[in-house]
Amino acid sequence: MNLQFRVEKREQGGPLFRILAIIASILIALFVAGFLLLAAGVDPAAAYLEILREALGSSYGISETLVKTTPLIITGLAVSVAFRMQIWNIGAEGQLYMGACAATWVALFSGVQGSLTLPAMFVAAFIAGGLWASVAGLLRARWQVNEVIVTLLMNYIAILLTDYLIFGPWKNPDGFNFPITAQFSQAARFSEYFDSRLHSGFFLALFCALAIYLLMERTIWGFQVKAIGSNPAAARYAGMKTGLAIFLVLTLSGAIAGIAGFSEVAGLQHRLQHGLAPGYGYTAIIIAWLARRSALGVVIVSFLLGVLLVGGDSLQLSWQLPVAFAYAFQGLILFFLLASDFFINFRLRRITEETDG
Amino acid sequence: MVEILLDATVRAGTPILFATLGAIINERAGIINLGIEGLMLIGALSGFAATLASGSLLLGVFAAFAAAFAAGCIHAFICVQLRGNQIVSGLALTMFGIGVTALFGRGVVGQTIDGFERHAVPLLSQLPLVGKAFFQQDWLIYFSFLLVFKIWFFFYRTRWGLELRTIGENPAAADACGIQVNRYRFLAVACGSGFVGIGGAYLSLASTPMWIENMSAGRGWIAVALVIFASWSSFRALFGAYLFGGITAMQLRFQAMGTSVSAHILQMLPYVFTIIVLVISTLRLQKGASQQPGNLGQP
Amino acid sequence: MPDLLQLTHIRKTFPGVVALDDVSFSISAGEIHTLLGENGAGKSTLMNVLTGFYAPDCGSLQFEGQAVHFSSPRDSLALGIGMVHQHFMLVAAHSVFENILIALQGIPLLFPRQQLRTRIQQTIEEFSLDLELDTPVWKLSIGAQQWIELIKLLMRDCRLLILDEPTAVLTPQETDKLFSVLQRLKQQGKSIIFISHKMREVMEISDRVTILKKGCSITTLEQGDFDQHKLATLMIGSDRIPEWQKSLPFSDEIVLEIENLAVRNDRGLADLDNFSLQLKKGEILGIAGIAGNGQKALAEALTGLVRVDSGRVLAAGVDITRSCARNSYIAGIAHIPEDRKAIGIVPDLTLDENLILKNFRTKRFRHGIFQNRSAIRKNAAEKIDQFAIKAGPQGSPVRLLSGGNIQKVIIARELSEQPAVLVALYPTRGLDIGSAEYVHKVIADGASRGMSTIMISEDLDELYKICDRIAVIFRGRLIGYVDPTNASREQIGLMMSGEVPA
Amino acid sequence: TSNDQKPTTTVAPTPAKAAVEKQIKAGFIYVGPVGDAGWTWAHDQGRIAMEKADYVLPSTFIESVPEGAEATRVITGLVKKGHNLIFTTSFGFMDATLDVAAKYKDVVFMHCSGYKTADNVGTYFGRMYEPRYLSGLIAGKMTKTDIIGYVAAFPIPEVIRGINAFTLGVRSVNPKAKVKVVWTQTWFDPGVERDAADSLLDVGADILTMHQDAPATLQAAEARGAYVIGYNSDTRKFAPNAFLTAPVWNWASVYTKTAEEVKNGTWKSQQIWWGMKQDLVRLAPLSDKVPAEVKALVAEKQQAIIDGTLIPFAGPLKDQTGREIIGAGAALNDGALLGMNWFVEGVQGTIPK
Ligand SMILES: Nc1ncnc2c1ncn2[C@@H]1O[C@H](COP(=O)(O)OP(=O)(O)OP(=O)(O)O)[C@@H](O)[C@H]1O
Ligand SMILES: Nc1ncnc2c1ncn2[C@@H]1O[C@H](COP(=O)(O)OP(=O)(O)OP(=O)(O)O)[C@@H](O)[C@H]1O
Ligand SMILES: [Mg+2]
Ligand SMILES: [Mg+2]
Repeated sequence: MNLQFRVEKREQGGPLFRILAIIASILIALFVAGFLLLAAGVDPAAAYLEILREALGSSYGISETLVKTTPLIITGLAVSVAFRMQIWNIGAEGQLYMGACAATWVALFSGVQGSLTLPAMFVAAFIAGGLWASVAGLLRARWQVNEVIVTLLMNYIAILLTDYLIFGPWKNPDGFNFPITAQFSQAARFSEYFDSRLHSGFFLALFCALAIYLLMERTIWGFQVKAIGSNPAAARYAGMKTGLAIFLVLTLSGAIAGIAGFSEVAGLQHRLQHGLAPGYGYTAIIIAWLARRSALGVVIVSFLLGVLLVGGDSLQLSWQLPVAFAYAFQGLILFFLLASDFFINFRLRRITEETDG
Repeated sequence: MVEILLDATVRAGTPILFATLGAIINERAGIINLGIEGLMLIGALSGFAATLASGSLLLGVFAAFAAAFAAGCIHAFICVQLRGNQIVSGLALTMFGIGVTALFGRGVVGQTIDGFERHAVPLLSQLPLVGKAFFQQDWLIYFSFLLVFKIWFFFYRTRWGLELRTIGENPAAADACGIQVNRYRFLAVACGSGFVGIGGAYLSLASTPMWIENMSAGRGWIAVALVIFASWSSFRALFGAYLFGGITAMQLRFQAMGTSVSAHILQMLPYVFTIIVLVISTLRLQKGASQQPGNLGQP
Repeated sequence: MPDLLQLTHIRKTFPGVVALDDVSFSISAGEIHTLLGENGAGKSTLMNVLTGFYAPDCGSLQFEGQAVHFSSPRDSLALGIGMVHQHFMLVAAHSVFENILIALQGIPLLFPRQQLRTRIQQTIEEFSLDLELDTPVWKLSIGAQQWIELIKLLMRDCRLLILDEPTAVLTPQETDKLFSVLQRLKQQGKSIIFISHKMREVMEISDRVTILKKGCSITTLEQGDFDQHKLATLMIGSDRIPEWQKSLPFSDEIVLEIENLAVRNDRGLADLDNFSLQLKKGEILGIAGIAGNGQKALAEALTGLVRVDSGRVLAAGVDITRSCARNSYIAGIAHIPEDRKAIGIVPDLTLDENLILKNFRTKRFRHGIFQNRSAIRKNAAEKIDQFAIKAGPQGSPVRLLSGGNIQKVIIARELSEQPAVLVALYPTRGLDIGSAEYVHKVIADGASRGMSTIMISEDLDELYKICDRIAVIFRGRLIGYVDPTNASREQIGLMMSGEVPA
Repeated sequence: TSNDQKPTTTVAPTPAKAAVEKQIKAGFIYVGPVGDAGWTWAHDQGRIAMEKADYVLPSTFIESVPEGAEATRVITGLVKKGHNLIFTTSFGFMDATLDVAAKYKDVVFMHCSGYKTADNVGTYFGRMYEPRYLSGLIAGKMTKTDIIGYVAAFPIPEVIRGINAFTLGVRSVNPKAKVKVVWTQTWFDPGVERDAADSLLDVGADILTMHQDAPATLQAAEARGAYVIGYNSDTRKFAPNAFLTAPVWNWASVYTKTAEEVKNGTWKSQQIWWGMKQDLVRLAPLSDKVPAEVKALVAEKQQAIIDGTLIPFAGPLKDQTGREIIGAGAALNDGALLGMNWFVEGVQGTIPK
């Protein structure tokens, strides 16, 4: 007897099946990552417990998790907006930086003051992030230039541009020539809550999620985006301007990522400095993919990753594991989620055959 | 001066060249690999660690190939066998590579080895201008020249190469011709990844003989972009990688020669340039026959 | 004489579809065996099972009396079974040489280039074909591509050749050439499975005919036991066909005029070349032609989907040559596309959403920027009722509907704004007789209301049945008009191969 | 090393004022990996030396902490795990240190290289320009091409000060010599640093020095047969032939002293800026390649600096453009040194504005 498997497309599995598969793959990823931890000399069970305790075990932990979740939600939404149209925005990181730069400009150099400051910063960040992404949007819409690579490369440019500003023209004059801008005035900062670092940016993020939900699910524009994303040929046939929509969607996506930059400088840093976003734009891609189409999904997944990242810090504190370990962990989870996707969509059927010539 | 600049260009371009060649092999088989950055790191670390342990550079290069090959198998398995999303899987591979090398690299940080040394090719190294840059280099660079040619030869003059191209273009047609599509694809992704690993090893064995966390510093992404620039041809990959290396080398030399342009702005040049080149090559592709493998990215 | 290949009780299902249900079938050495059946009867699927492309759910295969099991085309190739697929298995970017090379077996890793080229060239000359080895395949016509597929099989020395609808892309003259090649192969003792919808071809070449209907093999007839009429009745069965009648004759008012239209495809070849046409109000104008002669480009140029290089399109006197898809629709041109799943619907959206795909912007379906969900639902309910669409549960994606129902969704949507012109591309392809008749009826009803239709079809019978006039297209040019009431098939056939009537 | 590998059970921090004698549980925030053979490694040597005191409990370090808002959480984490003395060893941790310090008044914070203090936040740094000046003497004496290459990270005052002091040292013995500067815009990227070093060698430099944390410049010099002066710590193993010396850090002096003060309850917020006199900065032993008379010169000048008779930034000083900054008989004050953003005469390079 000879065992063989054949792959077949599965009939629709229910959402329950889907959720079970996701949970199972996270568990398997935890299990496998356990071996990595063991290899690094760390007891996995204790480590996992520590992650949860750190991120969710105290009001401080929860507030920190929400602080971390904030930029993840916003950039996750940004990427997922483009993702709906099968457009990959790998450049949320750079767009975030540009948003932060624009917000900083308003706060420090524009002369806007008082209660108008924050709204003006918001608008500036929105526009700057959007403009930055619109370059990729234009290239993609007009000449089919691969947006993955353009957005990716523009991350490097955005970060260098930010460096240029903080090392050069925007350097704090009273800062002994160190590469940071001056601190924002009180009017350019978000309020903080519960004696923690939790700031209004979190609520801004939730608001963005709601707005994106309405835009995508309820408006005629969202309808177009859905149609183009699902079948661009049919959308074109139905008279939709796919090029324009691609341009707008990428621009919108960048604009949202720009808001994340605004939220980070207004809520946390209160100035522009190096190391603004340790890879949020990249984590956002995972978030958007995991959440598929749902804005609510983005919020949930961002929170889960927030737990992982904040809890992951404790691995460093207690076991001195490198920060990058959290990356390996995310990578593993993704691998198993990808694998589970397969078992959601397909099934293996065993074929038995008689052995003969 | 030109001679020196060319030399610096070749040395800065070589790691990217290996990575681009590896990525081309992946994409020729129809699989996009965004895990290049992670694979380079895996290659850099394992190459360095193996050389440190054994004292043999050759063993280091083999270890880099093998480790990246193994990591490439994960991507291959997900994309080929499980038909998973190639972009997400590639990103996951990059993250995994960054994380795992940071974790396991801690033991060898701060150590050093004797890296690859230059060996002049008799006669040829005396050539004006190009002699030093191309014929007074280390073995890995000579290997990269060979690889460029071999890859072209493989794709255009051997049956396997033809079969692999067929798979990348139209897997159903390949299947109908009795080609074992999945096996080929899997091998192509894994081998391509292995060459990317050698690119990483060039960093840790030749450029700067040491291991440092995240030492590839974005070169993998450049390689991903150069694949399109090279329109999937190994010779154009060589050209692209050196062009990028040249601009990188040039911006530091601008400073050394004394210019007043901000270093930050100069450092943007390679990226801006890559984008421009990408646009131009995309336009060119659309005009003529598309060189892009027809089935690229399809699960 | 023992059968070369025997299939027994084959069953093959796709999710939700039983494509083959208990099919038995056999072929002996040195015969040409025709497989006949409606669209979707399962012919291609059966052949794919036979070559190992698909694995059957149950049933068995015997080759020369030995039970065999194919897990991929490799296994069948090893036994000398080769197939020309309905959808060609060529690599467009490769040259002719590479495409043939890839199919050859036992080529060493480092192949002797020159020697192989000579061998291939010889085969090409042996069958006096006109092929240049270094041309990339995408530059070739569909007919030439078919020949490459055939050479692949010939070079491979197959014992059993399977040709899935080869003549659909050939002119009658090319068909004759193909048939003479087939006869020669038969004399060499090879077996051939031939699939076609064209009765005359079947009559001409078949030694035996097997009829497939809805995934079952009904019967196999020897030569002499069948005639065209008998085959047709067996194939179609005795389903009752709804009656329809076109009432009004069309007027002389011209609603659409095409002047010297030229369209190039993205590879720079001319799809339409100096094409002119006039459409009258209430008329059903058929476009006859062999697939790939510019029909699709014509439909897409009219509906604003491709860029027109030169020439003009006038709708009711207004120049719409460079308008986009949306404007053409607004200008009153509706379009039933060829590939309904690929461009006719957005498969992941619901039925309701697909029904408003083109007019989602109209006031009726929105409040400001927001969609008016209740109006959309109401519209869907009306359309489902009016066009007798068998819809799934509310909110499920439209891709789950059957092919016929998807076609109804498209038609319902296209006709909902009362268009002046309907461009229908193969609207009944893949539909069962009942559904096809329904489509004809809708078109005829439309004509009675004054809608003009351009009906593009390969099926001459269909054109004869419903058209007021037939225009023949060849290589992107209009060859001429014929009147279906007094033109013979032969006459149209000649025109389809490019001969301008005297 | 003695660093703690077990999860620590939380010890409530004891109030600083209450106990005169107390145990020190120190935490260190590093910007790079401890194995960088550079900045972080030097700090870690200081940490290990500090742990030798019997009132110092095993200390904790966190490496590769991103600068910016992330650091706040990591520092808070250390505090929450019961650390009562925290050293943050990079400029970018300044805001984070002050933020956390404002919440935890009982913990002592020491921030390296910053300029902001609070009641419980002090700063510390060293006058690295003193040994830089000395190393300049060696370079000035030993260069043949009169071109010396300087691979520099970022144009901040600390780095500029080092370049200027070095150049003053060079030109005090060799007025014809020029110092060429290439900015890498990174503290730590071996590839870029190597390229930068090569680019300087390509324009004729025969001696290199650097303000970088990776040893790539040393490797470049070794490979091309040039001389090199290192930085941070004694890393001659990366360039056995090329290495001449290196201005190095001896953080143990600050760390041990601070721990002792905190233990005794005598610690007060202050801005420490120590030089060779307090042994916070040193010149690594000179290699055999340095001629004897140069060695003697360096020894003499070193003593003069420690005695306060030689002040590197004493006038007359001219900037790059030849404009006089300060006349003879005067010297730059600490404020001018801390905010330095101009090059002295003899430097070839630009400071981005
Ligand atoms: N890959 C597939 N997945 C799902 N259903 C399929 C697939 N291939 C074929 N079918 C279905 O199986 C049935 C038989 O299809 P098949 O292609 O064999 O028909 P056919 O007789 O060749 O028709 P035609 O004359 O149009 O070529 C159809 O209902 C078709 O929709
Ligand atoms: N991918 C699919 N998943 C689930 N159900 C499907 C799928 N494809 C088809 N079906 C269901 O299977 C049934 C048969 O589909 P098929 O397309 O073969 O219909 P059909 O017999 O050709 O009908 P029609 O005459 O309308 O074309 C339909 O009820 C359809 O809803
Ligand atoms: Mg078929
Ligand atoms: Mg059907």
